[in-house]
Amino acid sequence: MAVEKKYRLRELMICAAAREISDGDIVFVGMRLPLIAFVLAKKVYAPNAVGLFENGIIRSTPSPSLIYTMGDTPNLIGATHTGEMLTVMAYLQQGKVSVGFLGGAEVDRYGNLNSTTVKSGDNEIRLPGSGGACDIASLAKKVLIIMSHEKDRFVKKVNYITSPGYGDGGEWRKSAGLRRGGPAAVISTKGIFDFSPDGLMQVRSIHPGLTANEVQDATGFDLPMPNEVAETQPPSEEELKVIREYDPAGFWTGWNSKKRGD
Amino acid sequence: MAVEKKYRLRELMICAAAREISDGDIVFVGMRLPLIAFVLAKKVYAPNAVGLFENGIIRSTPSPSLIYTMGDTPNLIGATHTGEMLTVMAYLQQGKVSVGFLGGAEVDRYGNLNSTTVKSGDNEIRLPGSGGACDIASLAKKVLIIMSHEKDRFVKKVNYITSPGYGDGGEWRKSAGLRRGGPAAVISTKGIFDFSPDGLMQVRSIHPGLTANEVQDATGFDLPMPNEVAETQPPSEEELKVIREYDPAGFWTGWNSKKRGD
Amino acid sequence: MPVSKLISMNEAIERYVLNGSSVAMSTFMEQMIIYSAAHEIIRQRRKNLTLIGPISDLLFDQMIGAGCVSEVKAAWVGNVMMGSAYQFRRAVEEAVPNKIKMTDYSNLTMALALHAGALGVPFLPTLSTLGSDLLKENESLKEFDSPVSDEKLVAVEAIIPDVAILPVQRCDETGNAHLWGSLGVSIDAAKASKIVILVAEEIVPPELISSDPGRTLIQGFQVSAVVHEPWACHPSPMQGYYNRDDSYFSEYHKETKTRDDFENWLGKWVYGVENREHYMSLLGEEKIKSLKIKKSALSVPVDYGI
Amino acid sequence: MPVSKLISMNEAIERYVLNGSSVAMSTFMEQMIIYSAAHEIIRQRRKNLTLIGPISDLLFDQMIGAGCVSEVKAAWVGNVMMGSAYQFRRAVEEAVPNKIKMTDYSNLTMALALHAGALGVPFLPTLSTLGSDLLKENESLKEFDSPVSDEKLVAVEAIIPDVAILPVQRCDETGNAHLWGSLGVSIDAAKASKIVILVAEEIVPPELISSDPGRTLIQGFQVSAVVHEPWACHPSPMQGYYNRDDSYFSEYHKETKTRDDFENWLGKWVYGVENREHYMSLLGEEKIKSLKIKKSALSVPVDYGI
Repeated sequence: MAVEKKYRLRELMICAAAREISDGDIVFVGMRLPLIAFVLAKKVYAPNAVGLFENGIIRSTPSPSLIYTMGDTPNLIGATHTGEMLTVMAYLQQGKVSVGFLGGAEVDRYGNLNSTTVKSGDNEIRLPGSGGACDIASLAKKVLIIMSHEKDRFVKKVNYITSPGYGDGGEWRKSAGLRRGGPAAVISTKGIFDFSPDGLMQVRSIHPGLTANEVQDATGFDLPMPNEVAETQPPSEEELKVIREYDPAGFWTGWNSKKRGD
Repeated sequence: MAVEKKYRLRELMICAAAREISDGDIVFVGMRLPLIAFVLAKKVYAPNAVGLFENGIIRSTPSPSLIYTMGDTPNLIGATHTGEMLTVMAYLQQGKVSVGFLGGAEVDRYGNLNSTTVKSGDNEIRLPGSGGACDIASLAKKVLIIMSHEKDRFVKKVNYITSPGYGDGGEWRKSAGLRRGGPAAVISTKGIFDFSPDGLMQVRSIHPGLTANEVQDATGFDLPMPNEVAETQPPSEEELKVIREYDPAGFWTGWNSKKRGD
Repeated sequence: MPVSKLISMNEAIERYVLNGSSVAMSTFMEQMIIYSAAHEIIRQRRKNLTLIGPISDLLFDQMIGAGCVSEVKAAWVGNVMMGSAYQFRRAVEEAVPNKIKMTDYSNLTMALALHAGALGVPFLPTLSTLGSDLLKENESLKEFDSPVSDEKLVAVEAIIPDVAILPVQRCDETGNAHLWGSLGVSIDAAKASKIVILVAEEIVPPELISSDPGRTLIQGFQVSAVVHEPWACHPSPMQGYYNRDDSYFSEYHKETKTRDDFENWLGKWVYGVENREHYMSLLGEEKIKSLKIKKSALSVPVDYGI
Repeated sequence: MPVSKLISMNEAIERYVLNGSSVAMSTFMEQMIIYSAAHEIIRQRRKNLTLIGPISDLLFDQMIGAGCVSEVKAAWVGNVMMGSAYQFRRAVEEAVPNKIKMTDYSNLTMALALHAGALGVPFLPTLSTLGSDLLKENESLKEFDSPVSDEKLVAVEAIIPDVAILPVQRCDETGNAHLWGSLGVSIDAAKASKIVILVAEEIVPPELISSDPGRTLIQGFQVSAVVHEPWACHPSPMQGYYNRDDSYFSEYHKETKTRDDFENWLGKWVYGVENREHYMSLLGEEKIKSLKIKKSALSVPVDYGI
């Protein structure tokens, strides 16, 4: 427990995400935490992983310096390929992408995601929209969801299905015509969750320092909980070193900001 | 008549083809005679014409030296674009191509072309096939057919429709689903032919030195003939100069070979 | 000799972007976003535009806030670094400054809609969006049965924009253009659109362009107008010329939260500006210097020799 | 460190081209036709191959004559400069040396079949081939009604070749490749195929390739094997390296008219040859010198700097 309190929640989430990437995987890299998860995976777990960026960039190495958007100039330096969006989207549609990362404003118990429009009382709040999220949810072999864990974001039923998870469970994906995929895990600010064969979200592990009740209280639906709940493995020294070297100012992780505790 | 007997039939045909290209046209350039027709048109009639080659080359200037196939290295020098076949085929499918040139082993009275398989007695002779011919016949705004004029090549009905003309006439193209195009003219070794509103081949002009009867005798179907048949305009000095400068050895035109009279 | 297509941005917008036009912009995604054209469109007070692009970053937000837009066909509208964009939200949620219709695409379906236009077919099939609410609500996405297999597919209807406005690193005066970096859906947008306006960082001799015909991803015969305007994409980056102005995005986020704030911003950075040269002088030499690329990274040439 | 994929042509064919495989070759059209691979396939006496490619020039003729082929899916099989190719004719007309099934495509429908494979969809729509006998006789072309408009269209079924064998000008040891010139359908063939074998004129350091990621049209992660074999495409040209051996095509036409003549030709130029190096020594230094490019024409670099 030497590193306890020495890491930020976002760093823990990055580590959890990176550990889901296997060597040789073709990864659809999103911005923010998944970007750093890809860097971490490349350096520690999956040296031969390939990263696809939806603007048309393919990388076999992390970008030489931190980027704020995937279109930032350092993201082209040393790239394997730079070109059209359809080139990378075609690999996704072919089924060659092992892992894609998604976030959203709302997730429901079946792993459906909403990043389009949410209700706030009588009002509707317009969010930016799908981007490539719906495509990744439809076409990647495996989807990892990264979310802030709050009661009004972990909801019974999403207001709008931007990115289909398991629909309303069972054989829903197949009957909708989706050939593969679905969410494999949710990495939230409170724990890691996976899905039952019926497509229902369940607890895999809870982050250090939290109780099962606290997690359930922050969730808008019943979370199946094993009798003995595992604790999420905290970041190792090696993992933290890689993360902090890549984002020294803590722009994405906040690790060296004054405000602690996310 | 100063240049009479001073040109080859193929040179006359090249001139007739070149005169069908208007300035600014986007031309689907085939090999052999159409290649030189494009060069001639660029230099004399249509300085802003653009040439598309189906291997993925786009040229706004003729190639600096004679080529034997469109993939020859000089065809890339000074090219406007070199890349994928689909790039040029897409322009064709969009309807941006003004003129495409076609040949074939057989043509029938409705301008249907066969370059796939012909009957010879009881046997079937296999020809190389469509290449891009079927696409040009389906998709160009206007098709020009260049053929050697023989009785067993100008036939009542082609053995196989490789490149659709007017089918069996009337509204056939429309009912087949073809949105545009069709053959505008046939430039043969004996004359120039166009098509009636019903899609039937008819005489426009006969090459110098030939009679209407000679042309009809070399044709496997009745050719509607006007009372007074025009004579094809022979090549001008300027036209011949351009042709011979581009193909000085007469590889495609045979102009300086010992054997005369095609 | 081919005729030069060089005209000013003012003239290009006046001639080709009309009230009611559908315009493909921001087709490169996060790089090479053509802000200078957006600002000129705002200054010329165009109305009822339909904006087309997968991801707009702030460009759509500015045009929507200025009242130029009645419809958006896009996959994502916001501030890529900061999240929400306030003018877009206000237009959708409160019809301020006017109501807009938002038609939601995913990135792939937007790419395919333009690819269909580029290929000259009425639609292209995809396996994406099945089971999603995009499929339910976007009328240009339609479920159908595959004619060659026992599968459900989605038909993405072709989009043929009236105009595409595309920044390029370099081109000749007739619009044969070299461009490189992440291209997003720009090449298909150029092919699909009825009118193409190029905005070039550099105008170069035709011989330079034809030294590498494999890089001429947009060909002159597709192009109606060429505008020569360096730094036209600030604050977004242009590979090989200038980097992203990161602080702009967080400042814009703060400075345009309320409608009044946005109007002030618009007065200062758009209406109060004559043209791109004037804009660059307001930006200031120090800022420009800080964004300019510091270190060249030239491609190793290839040989087209014979 | 990524693992090198360099192996010999002999090994690549032995490992990846099996009896019954479907193989995409000649995808560049008239340039960069991979004769060395065809000859190695003939030497290893593969049977029942399905050959896929829009236009084959003489490569398909040689493989058909050698008895390696049971099916051809193509738009054009012949001698581009001279017309007919005799082995192809003999196989179709007289089943010599064996019967082959010929499935006729047009260039566009072949391009779309591979593009569909590359895009991961079961088919792509086209406006071409309507009313033709290709549509009637090729079962992979199917008329259907557009789901978004009142139009007839043709569905071109996806082709997913077992193997694509593709020459490239230069690549690194893991298969990140720069290629230029007329590319035909090669990029889609690489994406659509299950196995990709690259045959490189030059093996270069990864840094050279990544100096121009826009030219890396085939990416290493798609590639199973890299063969280093200069002049692998003779007698067809490779832009920037060697020109077309025009006389070869007329001589082959004369020398392979009868079956006996072809067998002699095969003995001399394929069975009597050990590998590409041996072939080049038979070709002779003078010929090689005459075909080698005489004058470089280097592309003007672009800047990826930051």
